[in-house]
Amino acid sequence: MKKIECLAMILAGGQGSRLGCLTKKIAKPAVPFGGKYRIIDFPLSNCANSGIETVGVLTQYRPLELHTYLGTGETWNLDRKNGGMFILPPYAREKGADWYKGTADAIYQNINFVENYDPEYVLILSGDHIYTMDYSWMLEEHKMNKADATIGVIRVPQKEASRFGIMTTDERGKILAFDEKPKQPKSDLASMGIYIFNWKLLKHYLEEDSIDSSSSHDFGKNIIPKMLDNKVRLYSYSFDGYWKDVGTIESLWEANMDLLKDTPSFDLGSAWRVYSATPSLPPHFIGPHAKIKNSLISSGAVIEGTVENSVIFSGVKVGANSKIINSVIMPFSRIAENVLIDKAIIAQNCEIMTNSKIMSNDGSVIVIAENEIITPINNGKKQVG
Amino acid sequence: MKKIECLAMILAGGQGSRLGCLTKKIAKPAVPFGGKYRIIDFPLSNCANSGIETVGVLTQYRPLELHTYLGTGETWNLDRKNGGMFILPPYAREKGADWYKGTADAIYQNINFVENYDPEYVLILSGDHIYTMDYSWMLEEHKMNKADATIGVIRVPQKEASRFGIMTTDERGKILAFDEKPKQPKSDLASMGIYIFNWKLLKHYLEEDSIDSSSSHDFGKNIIPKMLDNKVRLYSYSFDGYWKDVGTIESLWEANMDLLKDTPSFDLGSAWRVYSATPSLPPHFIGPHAKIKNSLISSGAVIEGTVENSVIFSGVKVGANSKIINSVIMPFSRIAENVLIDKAIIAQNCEIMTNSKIMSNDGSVIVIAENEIITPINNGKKQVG
Amino acid sequence: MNRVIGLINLEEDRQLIKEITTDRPIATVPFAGRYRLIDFILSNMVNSGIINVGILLPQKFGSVLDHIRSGKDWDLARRHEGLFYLPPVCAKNDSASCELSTFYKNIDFMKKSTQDYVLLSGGHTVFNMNFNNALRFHQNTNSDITIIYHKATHESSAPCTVLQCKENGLITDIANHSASYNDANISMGIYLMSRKTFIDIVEYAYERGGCDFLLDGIMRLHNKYNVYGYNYSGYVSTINSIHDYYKTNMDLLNPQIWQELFMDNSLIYTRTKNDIPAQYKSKAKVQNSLIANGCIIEGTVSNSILFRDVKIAKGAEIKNSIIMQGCTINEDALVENVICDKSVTISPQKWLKGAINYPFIVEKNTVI
Amino acid sequence: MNRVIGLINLEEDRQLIKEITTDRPIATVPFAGRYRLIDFILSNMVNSGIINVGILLPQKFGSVLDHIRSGKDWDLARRHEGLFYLPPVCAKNDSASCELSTFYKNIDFMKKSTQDYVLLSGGHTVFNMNFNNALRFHQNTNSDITIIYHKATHESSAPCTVLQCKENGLITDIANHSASYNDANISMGIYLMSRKTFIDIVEYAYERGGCDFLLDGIMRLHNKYNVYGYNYSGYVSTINSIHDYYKTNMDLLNPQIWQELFMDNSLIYTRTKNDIPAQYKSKAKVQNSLIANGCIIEGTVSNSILFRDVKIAKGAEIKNSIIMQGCTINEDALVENVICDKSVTISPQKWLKGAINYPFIVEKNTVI
Repeated sequence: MKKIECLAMILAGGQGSRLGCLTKKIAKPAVPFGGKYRIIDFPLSNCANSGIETVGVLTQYRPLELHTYLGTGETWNLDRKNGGMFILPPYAREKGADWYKGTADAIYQNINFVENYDPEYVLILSGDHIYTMDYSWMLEEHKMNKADATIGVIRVPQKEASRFGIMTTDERGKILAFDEKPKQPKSDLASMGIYIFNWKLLKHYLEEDSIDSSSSHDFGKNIIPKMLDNKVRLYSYSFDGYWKDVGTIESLWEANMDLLKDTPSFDLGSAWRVYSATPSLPPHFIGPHAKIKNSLISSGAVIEGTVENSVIFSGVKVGANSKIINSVIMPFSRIAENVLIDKAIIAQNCEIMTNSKIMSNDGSVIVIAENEIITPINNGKKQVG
Repeated sequence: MKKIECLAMILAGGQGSRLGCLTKKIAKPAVPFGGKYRIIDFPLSNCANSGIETVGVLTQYRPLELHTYLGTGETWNLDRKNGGMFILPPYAREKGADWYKGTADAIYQNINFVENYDPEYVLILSGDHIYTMDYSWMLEEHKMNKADATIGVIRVPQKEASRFGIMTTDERGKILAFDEKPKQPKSDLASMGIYIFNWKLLKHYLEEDSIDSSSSHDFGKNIIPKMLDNKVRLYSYSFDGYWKDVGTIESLWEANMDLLKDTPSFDLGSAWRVYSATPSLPPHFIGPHAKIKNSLISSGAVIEGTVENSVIFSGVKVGANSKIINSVIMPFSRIAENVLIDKAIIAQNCEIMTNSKIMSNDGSVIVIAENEIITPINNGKKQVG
Repeated sequence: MNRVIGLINLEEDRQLIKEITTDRPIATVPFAGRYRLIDFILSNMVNSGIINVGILLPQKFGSVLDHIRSGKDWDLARRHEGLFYLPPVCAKNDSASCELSTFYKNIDFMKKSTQDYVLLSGGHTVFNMNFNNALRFHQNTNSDITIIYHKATHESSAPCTVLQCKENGLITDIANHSASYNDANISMGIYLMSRKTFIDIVEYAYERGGCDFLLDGIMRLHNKYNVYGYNYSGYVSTINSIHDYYKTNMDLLNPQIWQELFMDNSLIYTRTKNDIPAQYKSKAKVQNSLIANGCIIEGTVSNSILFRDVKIAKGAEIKNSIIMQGCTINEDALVENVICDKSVTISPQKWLKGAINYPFIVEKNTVI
Repeated sequence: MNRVIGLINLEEDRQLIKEITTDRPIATVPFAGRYRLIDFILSNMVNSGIINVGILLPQKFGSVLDHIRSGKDWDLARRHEGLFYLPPVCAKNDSASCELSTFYKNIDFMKKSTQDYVLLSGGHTVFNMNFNNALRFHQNTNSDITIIYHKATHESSAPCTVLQCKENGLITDIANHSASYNDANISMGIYLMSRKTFIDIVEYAYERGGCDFLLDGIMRLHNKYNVYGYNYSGYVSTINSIHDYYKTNMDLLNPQIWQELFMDNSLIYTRTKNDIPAQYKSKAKVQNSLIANGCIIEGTVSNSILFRDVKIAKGAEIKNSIIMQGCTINEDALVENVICDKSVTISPQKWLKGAINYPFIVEKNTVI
């Protein structure tokens, strides 16, 4: 096969158990987002738009819906003759079979795949962040710094810093220290989980790590600290656009809300395209008595009631006199008449019967799992995973 | 998704350890065959030609090359919007992850996939047989017989019968007895490993089998005998075309030889298309002093020497004064000048140096593994497995 | 239905609808906020199980290739069979090409085909129909040619083809360019016949100087063949004029028709493009309208159809209008009873107003 | 090279090679046992990293669509960018369309494009070239327009475009329709320029009544622009006549040329079709020939090129010939110095013989 400069590997195998019932049947990267997207659309579109056309997607947990969605990669322009998108599940060898034991192990087990393309650099991404970013600029900086590895970083509020890998750098961005989820964060520079490595070096570290029985085979916990110990040239690449880890119900809800308002925090309509599979549905229909503001509405929806500050996916029905506020309604859920929904995430194909009321008392986000039927009787039912 | 009548599942996870060094790096269904094919081309083409356009391919062992070859399914016209080809590797669930423990278990673990399409019938195939067959006729017979399950059968020489699952049937094809690899075969009707089941019934048996700890989760060993015990309507469907299990080196070599001669036992050029990925290579070049007879030669090859009774794959080079007899030379292997090869299978990308001689003394088939370099010094080297 | 080959003829009398067909055939006129008219017949064929579809290109075929390309969006991009194009054959003397000569020039292809039947149709009718019942009807009668028709629901002077049928469906008379009356059997211009009959008619009619399949083929040979009519009772609208076009778009604001065409039956496919959900801002007021993805709405919209990527600025008001892809309606503009073709810009405070039965048409790329 | 848009112009003077171009442009003439001539320029563009290629369709474009379709086989079927077709614009008065008017009608498209450069080429040259060095040359000189040329290796009276270059590559004179002499700089008809320069030339030349990009554009504006020549030293053959066609096919029997064109550099892509390996039977005798997949050979073949699915029966003999796809040469026939177009059948015992410098051409579908 053709030698390529930079290949991307997207870690999409995690269960995302903090998303509760939203990931009972599907992998986290397949969770719907923003009216017509799924989370994995973001790293894949970023790759396509950055000119990276060889992408491995590492899957493990409940991949059927994810695999079906990924298809041939055509959605992201990644159905290429040379390269393109490859789904990389765990597999059996002559001597047996291994599941992916950690992020580093997943890449280690696919060294053969990477070697096929003999890349100079490998870009490691995760499948659960919402952002648009041109990786080619990061690669440029990596080359200019003559770095061995470059980590994407973003400033986070000091109080949240202990949830992330936190770095200390010199004025040129060279990384001096890296602490995974420190109790006392020394800075507010957090790792975005985006790494560029010189492949030869990474391969060496992966092989070494694979025989280290004490390792948990994780980039943040094992590979990066070991590289720092060995004085490898590690640089940071600062990103100051919108970036959000949607690993929890609250953050997933917030990220959806960030798309709304007259000037949204995250504007999907900016020049950078986020690709996603477009269903064959007609434009949505707004009924004669509907009222809609500060919302996103996708194709095939029928809105007869009121929608405010909400994200409505394809094929959703909202009946007359119903009111949807501060909520996310995922594809093909049907909201009958006279329903009130406030601050909720309704997963796909739910049916909310007439006169139901879905809102919490304590201000937390309510989640209704896929295919649920909610009647006025069980309507206080709170399902946060 | 759309309801479909009949869905096919191809078992392509086996290692094929009896193919020795040919399957060290690739799964058996990806082994090259017949000058430009791979074994999996046959069941996939049969599906496409039988009008079955929803096909699951169950993979497990070293699937990278197989997955890359399968790609989007476009080669077999199976890149469909509804249905098409799906690769189904083992996967993790909420409660952990399981490898495929047997042929029946592989289907059991993908019940969700099958249920998506809600088929009336499921066709189970294996990925290691060479034949062309119209499954729609078998399905017709299955329906006419009002059978619960139908097994494809072929008459085999009595002496070989103990290698197969052997059936006894009444005059209408109803199966009365089934013995998996019997020492004393009661008939010469062998199972071809092709099953049509009524999906609802099969699902029931798979679920029952999954909790039977004494079962080896195999169709031939467990599911079929249990169905017979329960007086389920099991019918046989007789096939009298060419069919060959290429599970061993000898049979793989024989099947290749069956393609040659003036009227070959198995004619690839018959009306029924076998699809395969076509490389972008020019027509092959026959040099001014070449001599070729009773052979198949594929694109991009350069033949300067003699080729008799052999199958030459794409991009193979045969130097002047070299002689290839009764052999199979897989893609891009280079045979230098003055080499003699007789009754051998040379895997991909080998280099056979000038003056080498590759032939066995005992009439068995010699195999050279992928990427080997053979010099006149190590040339007697025999590599059967 | 994979025993049927579909043929879509895009030659047409373009005079009827000229304002929005300067650069394209009627078949690729944008419709319903997202589609082109040809999407309906193409999707109907595919949803009926037809996997081999030929498109007779008109002279101005650029927009057809651009829209349909390989046929992938209709699942017709196949290694074997699938979509194929029949290029127009320029007649010697006049500039208009002629469907029979194109069929005749490509008759070898039809002769080699393995399908048993031919379903021939135009490309500018709006309907969602599965042809399998019509095929069964064709097989169960001794029909040589089956013409699919629908019942007229109102009188109209616009010319159409009216069929006289016996109770069993046998057609006794065909009147081309007739006026329509209530309950008349209006041909939908869809013909089902065996491949052999199709070839016989094309050869016979072309060799006798014919040009039109219906006039010179079926109508001249009416005595030789059993011609049957099959009644389709769903929603049907054939677009032959700007009036048809405007009215049919407005029909979609009837939820029953919208449901029937797009949601209840099989899906209507179209070229997929990347877009984002429609954005409603804080001052948006939208009622009784179809809104496509990619729209950004800050103003007021009622009884209208907005195609992809339309921007309605603050204070702007859209009423009873069809606004095609990429239009921008600026602050405080008023647009009523208007059809804006693609990429029109209306400047702030401009007022445009047509009549409800005579909409104002703004050409592609105009800035007002 | 994804900053370059490729344009392939299939308008040409078809008089030069008419026998095998009755129904197709030269660009889709079958070549080298498997390819069409256009495969070379298309593959070269793709292999150089160009992902946006426009094809100017000729009047007879059926075979072009049929061969290239969505561009998938060249990896040009993309959701964004990729392959696009520019339909021919019929001039009012004469039947031949004109490349400048087609460019001009599509100039909006070129204006909206995001690429920096345009690489314009014809579609009937056989070569395997990566354009990246030419682009670097273009960038490193102060070139406005770079014309790619090769050195003539022999004298010829066939008309071609001869360039006079200074040592640094600056072109001082362009002679169109010149005879060629040994070592002459023969233009390959490939022009590299900025998108802006391309648009300027098209607008200037078209608005002044021009038709030909070289004659009416570059040559008239030679004083305004710096025009440089870039010398390509690999194998080049432009097919302008049957003689060129025959000779270039025969060139491929030289293993060096076969290697250079198909194996040593990037691959040449073509429409993939399903076929089986060539079958050599017990009486086959084949020497110094190119044999495509799907052939069944029971007879004798020497110094010839057999396309896909050719059958050579027992006792038949083929010498110095080009036999295109699907031909059948029956028992004991003798075929020497012949070009058989597609699907020709030669009956048993027939003898056909042309001259080595004047091959006998048998038209498509003929039975002899």
